[in-house]
Amino acid sequence: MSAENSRAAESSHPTPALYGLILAILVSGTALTYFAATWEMGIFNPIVALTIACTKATLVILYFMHVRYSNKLTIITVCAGFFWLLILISLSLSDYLTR
Amino acid sequence: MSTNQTTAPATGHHPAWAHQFENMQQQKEASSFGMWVFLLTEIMMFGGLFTAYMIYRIKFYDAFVAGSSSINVQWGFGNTLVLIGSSFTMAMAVWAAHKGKRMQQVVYLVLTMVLGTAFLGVKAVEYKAKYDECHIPGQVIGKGFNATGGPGCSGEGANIAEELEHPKTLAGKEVAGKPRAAAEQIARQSELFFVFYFAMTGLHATHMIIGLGVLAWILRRAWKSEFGPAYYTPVENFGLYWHFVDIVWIYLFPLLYLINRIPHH
Amino acid sequence: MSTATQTVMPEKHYLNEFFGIRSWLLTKDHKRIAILYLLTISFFFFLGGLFASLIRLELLTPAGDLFQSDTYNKLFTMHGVNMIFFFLIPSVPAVLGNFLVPIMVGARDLAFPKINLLSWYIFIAGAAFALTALLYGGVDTGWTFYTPLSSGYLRTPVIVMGVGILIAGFASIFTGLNFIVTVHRMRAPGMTWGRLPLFVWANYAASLIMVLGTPVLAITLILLVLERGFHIGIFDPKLGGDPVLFQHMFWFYSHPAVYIMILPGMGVISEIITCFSRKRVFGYTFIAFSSIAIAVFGFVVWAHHMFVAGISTYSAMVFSLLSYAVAIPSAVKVFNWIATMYKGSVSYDTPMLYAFGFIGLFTIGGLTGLFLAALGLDVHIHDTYFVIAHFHYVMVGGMVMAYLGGLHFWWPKITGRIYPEFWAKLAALITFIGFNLTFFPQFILGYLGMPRRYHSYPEEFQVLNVLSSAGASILAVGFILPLIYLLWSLRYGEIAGPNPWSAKGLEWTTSSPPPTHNFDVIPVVTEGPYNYGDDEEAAGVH
Amino acid sequence: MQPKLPLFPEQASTIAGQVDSLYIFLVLITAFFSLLIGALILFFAVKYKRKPGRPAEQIHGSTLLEIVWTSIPLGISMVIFVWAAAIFYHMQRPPANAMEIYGVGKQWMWKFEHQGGQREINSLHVPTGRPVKVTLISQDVIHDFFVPAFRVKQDVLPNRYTYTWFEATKPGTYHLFCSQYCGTKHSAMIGDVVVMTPEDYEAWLASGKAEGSLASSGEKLFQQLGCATCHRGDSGARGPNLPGLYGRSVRLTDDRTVVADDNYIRESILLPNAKIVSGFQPIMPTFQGVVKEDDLVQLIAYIKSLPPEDAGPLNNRTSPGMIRDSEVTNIQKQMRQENQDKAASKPSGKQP
Ligand code: HEA
Ligand code: HEA
Ligand code: HEC
Ligand code: CUA
Ligand SMILES: [Cu+2]
Repeated sequence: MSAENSRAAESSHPTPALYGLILAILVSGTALTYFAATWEMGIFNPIVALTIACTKATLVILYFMHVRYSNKLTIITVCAGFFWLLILISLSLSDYLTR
Repeated sequence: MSTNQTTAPATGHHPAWAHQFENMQQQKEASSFGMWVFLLTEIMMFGGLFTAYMIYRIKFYDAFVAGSSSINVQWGFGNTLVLIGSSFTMAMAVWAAHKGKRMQQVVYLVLTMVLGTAFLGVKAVEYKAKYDECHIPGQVIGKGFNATGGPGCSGEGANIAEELEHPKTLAGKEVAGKPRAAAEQIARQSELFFVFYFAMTGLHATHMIIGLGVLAWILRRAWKSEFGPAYYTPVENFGLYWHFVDIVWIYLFPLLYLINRIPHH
Repeated sequence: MSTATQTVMPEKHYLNEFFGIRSWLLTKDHKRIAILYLLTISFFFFLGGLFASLIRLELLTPAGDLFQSDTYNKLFTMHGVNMIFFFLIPSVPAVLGNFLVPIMVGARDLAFPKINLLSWYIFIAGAAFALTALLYGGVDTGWTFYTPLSSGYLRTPVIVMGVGILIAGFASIFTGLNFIVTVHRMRAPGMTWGRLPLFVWANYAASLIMVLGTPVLAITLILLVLERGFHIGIFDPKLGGDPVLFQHMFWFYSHPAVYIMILPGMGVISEIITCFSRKRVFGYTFIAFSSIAIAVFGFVVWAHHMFVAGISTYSAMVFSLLSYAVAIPSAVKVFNWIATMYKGSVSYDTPMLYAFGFIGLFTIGGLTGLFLAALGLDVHIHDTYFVIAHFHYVMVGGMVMAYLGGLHFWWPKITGRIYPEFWAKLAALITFIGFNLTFFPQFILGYLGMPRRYHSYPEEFQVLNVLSSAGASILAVGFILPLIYLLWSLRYGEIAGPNPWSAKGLEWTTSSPPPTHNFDVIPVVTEGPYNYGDDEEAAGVH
Repeated sequence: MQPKLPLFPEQASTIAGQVDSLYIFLVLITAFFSLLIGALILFFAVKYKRKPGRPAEQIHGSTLLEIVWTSIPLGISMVIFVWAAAIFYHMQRPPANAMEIYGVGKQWMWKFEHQGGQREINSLHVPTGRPVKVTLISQDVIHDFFVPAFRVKQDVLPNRYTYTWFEATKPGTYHLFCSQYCGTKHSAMIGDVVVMTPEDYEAWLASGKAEGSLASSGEKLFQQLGCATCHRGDSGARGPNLPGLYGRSVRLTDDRTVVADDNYIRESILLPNAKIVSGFQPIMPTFQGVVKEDDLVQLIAYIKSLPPEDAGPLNNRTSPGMIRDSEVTNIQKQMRQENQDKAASKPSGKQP
């Protein structure tokens, strides 16, 4: 197809060492979430938990799922998924939080 | 419309090459993009559940905390590690396929399978515990939902109401237990938490089971040396699916197990 | 066009290359799968039409004297479910889209032919559930399945029906997925985005909705089935659930779904108008992007179905405002079509008649959508016949007309034969008249306050109801006629030749019917779509 | 009498005229665009009918035109939006002096209760010239209160109160429809709205046999159900003192504040522990399954009828911390006992 698409796909791939590093970060992220939940932070508890979860998810998407190394279309697809999810959640909540 | 004609430039005849594609490159790109679009639908499917969860969690916060605290966080924590591990082995399997290392690929796939099965095993243990505790929503399965100490409902956290009645120390402060009426009300409402607990982990587990089935098929093909640097799209696409299921769990763990785990005695 | 008579059928094409029932049931050819879908949804259309006829029969008299009220409730539910999920949603995409999208982008097939076949089987499985529910007496939830009525109160096979729709939803997801990937990855050399036919753009936009919206319907139905099956309160207030949440989740899919039901039709109209005006389309980019805009904006207006359902005043206002945003791209399309006719060379072939019908009726239907999106006004007309009239104008007057127009337009391509022109024109005319007589009175009924889903009604509404029922009987004739003459033409129709309309577009460059792999060699595209004009004189088309 | 084929329902409320004006405006717009488009199609079809020797003239488009036909509809629709939103806003906010009527919907009938205690089934009597606020609740599924002559419609939910209001202008009898599909006899869930002059209305009220006003029935219930044991004015009360509660904002234990409206009071009775008033213990037992929707309506009417005793500081109707934690269990035991006694003496309403 168009040159732009085929360009990046093959060129670089992450190495096992990088995978190992990601694994280590993910494991420590999990531990961190757990400890964060045992800390009284009020409203920040869920925020911290979700921030860590999002970071972990992003790492998985970027490295394990190779999005970092793939074409724009894939990136747009991923972003669209989260964008639509955001529409669903935020507009539903817009009703519940203003009733 | 005037059209020039070219002859189809089929680059080599790989056995996996499907007629509708011009070449393997196009086939690979189409399959991988197809997988991503499929994952898009998955995001929205889980998204519906997350939305409903979010709304009820805001509305019945106490009940969600009570329900969440009654499930065993160790199992959930361990399972998170197991699943992350399986994601890692899966990524390695794709890497091995890409590098054409057949034996490594097979080993990593087997490891992924073992970890995935372990995850489901733990899940089964957890479900069993919930069953014994009468925490399965509705009045159809087992003895029916009962979080206020029903007969024959055993398990440490089975009686959520009683749990709530105990006075406790929260971050150093003495906090009175909930009066019976309040405790019972919250315990009853925690059924809604368990609805989401089972719906979300259940849908996730269904994905795992389907995933393991596909994995077995991939493993077979890997064993028969069907994948190599030239063609490993199925491994790669399955990897995407598997990582997605992992990501869902990354969210489920804090949302279901860790709503509020501030220690108390 | 008279040259068509001399042409002969190609020796080998997708219809005669393989024979036997197996060659159909195991086919991976997108064209054959389109035919399978055509047969299936035609069945459901007439079934739904049968229910509609019974509804109109009951409503002839104010007293509910023909059927029991439960029976009537089942009738409109089965009518709505059949028509929406088993006819209109798959209509243009799964039949015409399936047949044409690969050819139009210059591919040999869709990206995933097996998934395409699978989608048809899934559809059949869903249909089997729906028909089972029907055999067990049918369900009476209304096509909207509102809780807690559907989950806790009715004693009909709601679960079976819910599962049927759930399954059929996946068929739609797979069709959408296939289209998206095909459009992105399978375009012939030179087929840039700016050269894609507008029909492809429209189906692409509809596919986005299928892929992003349908899963939410799936999970909503799963929750509904769980609630009903296990007596757990998710939407049922008895356990603290919120029935309005069901509505949010249902409409998050079902509003965008109405654009699944119109976008592909709009694509058909763009093809027909250009061909029979022999003109390039006016404002290509604007029509193309308005499809995408409709698909995207369509996702942020869903609560306009819930203005009086107990949502907050604030969010009602937000959703109303956004509903107007989604109306603008539709307006853009309408004006561009009209402008395309300007200084064209217009002929009145049947597809063009349907296109005229579409533009007029869709305009009325769409503009009455503005009434419904208007907060203070919707309070009065919500859940009245005004809504019924609105959506039949857009769905029957719009999409069904477009579907029929498209079916006639591409019939020569699909079957290799031409339908009888006289009968076709007559049917189009009858449909137009019957349609307006059926549904125009319903606007007035609605404003007068006649609620929908009423089995009996106060006497003062009778005159308008009789008019409507009379119209429906005319409409029925208009729909049965094509069934007859299209079947007839399969055997006796004139042989069409590759391009009976002298139309532009890759689909007209192959033989009719096309060969199994569409093109002997993949074409290289060197020009935009609708390039009517430059070679017009030379080709001797008048 | 009505003409044979009317186009509008009777205009019998103050809002009806406004809604109709907006409707007519929209009809005109629709007529304009439909005729314009219909006429253009016909005109182009005839004028540019295919003729040998006159090929089509190719035009690609015009950005200017696109801008025009994007912005004109946009402008028109914004006018519609603002106009309609203004009417809606007005509809959503009952005037403070509105007379209150409670409506309960159930499969398949309507029940209304007037402040004076008059009850009616499938009919609703209202006076002209006075805003009437109808507070609605359903006992089972979702219904919808629809009076075409007033141009009002509101879904009736099973889990919380919804409201609608109108001011009738013209005596007469009008349709009341249930316009949310609610099962078998949805189309039979209809009734009459009888609009009367204020004098006739007073006479009607007087003739109706009421067992006492809503508030007074509510007061009786308040005593019977034992609410008064906790909700008292004296300093030893275990629950907050209720006079003056309605419409005030209440501070909760988690520092949120909520306005005490009908839904809040309803929730306080059915799910007392959902929102705990700051300074109190969550000891109030639930009355779910004990009080029916009709009773709730009366209780709420009673609580609303209590005048504010004095303009005390917000929420400080009794001083907080009246009960020591150690007392809680005892109180609860006592409460449960009392409730059981009561349940034994009087068969309560059906469990849902
Ligand atoms: C094909 C299906 C389809 C389509 C395309 C539409 C299009 C639109 N619909 Fe419709 N609708 C339905 C199918 C559809 N609808 C169905 C099935 C229901 C009922 C469901 C149920 O309850 O059972 C419904 C119900 C419905 C409601 C809820 C009513 C109620 O229950 O109270 C509303 C409210 O806002 C609405 C609005 C709109 C709007 C604003 C558009 C717009 O997209 C229309 C845009 C088009 C135009 C505006 C016309 C062209 C423009 C011009 C000619 C230029 C002039 C334009 C301006 C001045 C702006 N629709
Ligand atoms: C694609 C969508 C679609 C289509 C095409 C139609 C087509 C028609 N519809 Fe329907 N309709 C809906 C979608 C659709 N409808 C929906 C979603 C609802 C809401 C349901 C709900 O409230 O839940 C509804 C509701 C609805 C009502 C309101 C019922 C009520 O609220 O009480 C009415 C009433 O007049 C009606 C009439 C008609 C008529 C006369 C046609 C005509 O156009 C039909 C004409 C076709 C025929 C007449 C077929 C001809 C064939 C035969 C008669 C013979 C059959 C024989 C064989 C099987 C061989 N429809
Ligand atoms: C055991 C004592 C007790 C009984 C009996 C009781 N309540 Fe209460 N009620 C309380 C307490 C304590 C609170 C404050 C804590 C809370 O919000 O739950 C309260 C709160 C309320 C509130 C909210 C008041 C505010 O200030 O916001 C209302 C309304 C109410 N009760 C009504 C009733 C009604 C009506 C009944 C009888 C049907 C009743 N109560 C019976 C103890 C009781
Ligand atoms: Cu009650 Cu319809
Ligand atoms: Cu809509």
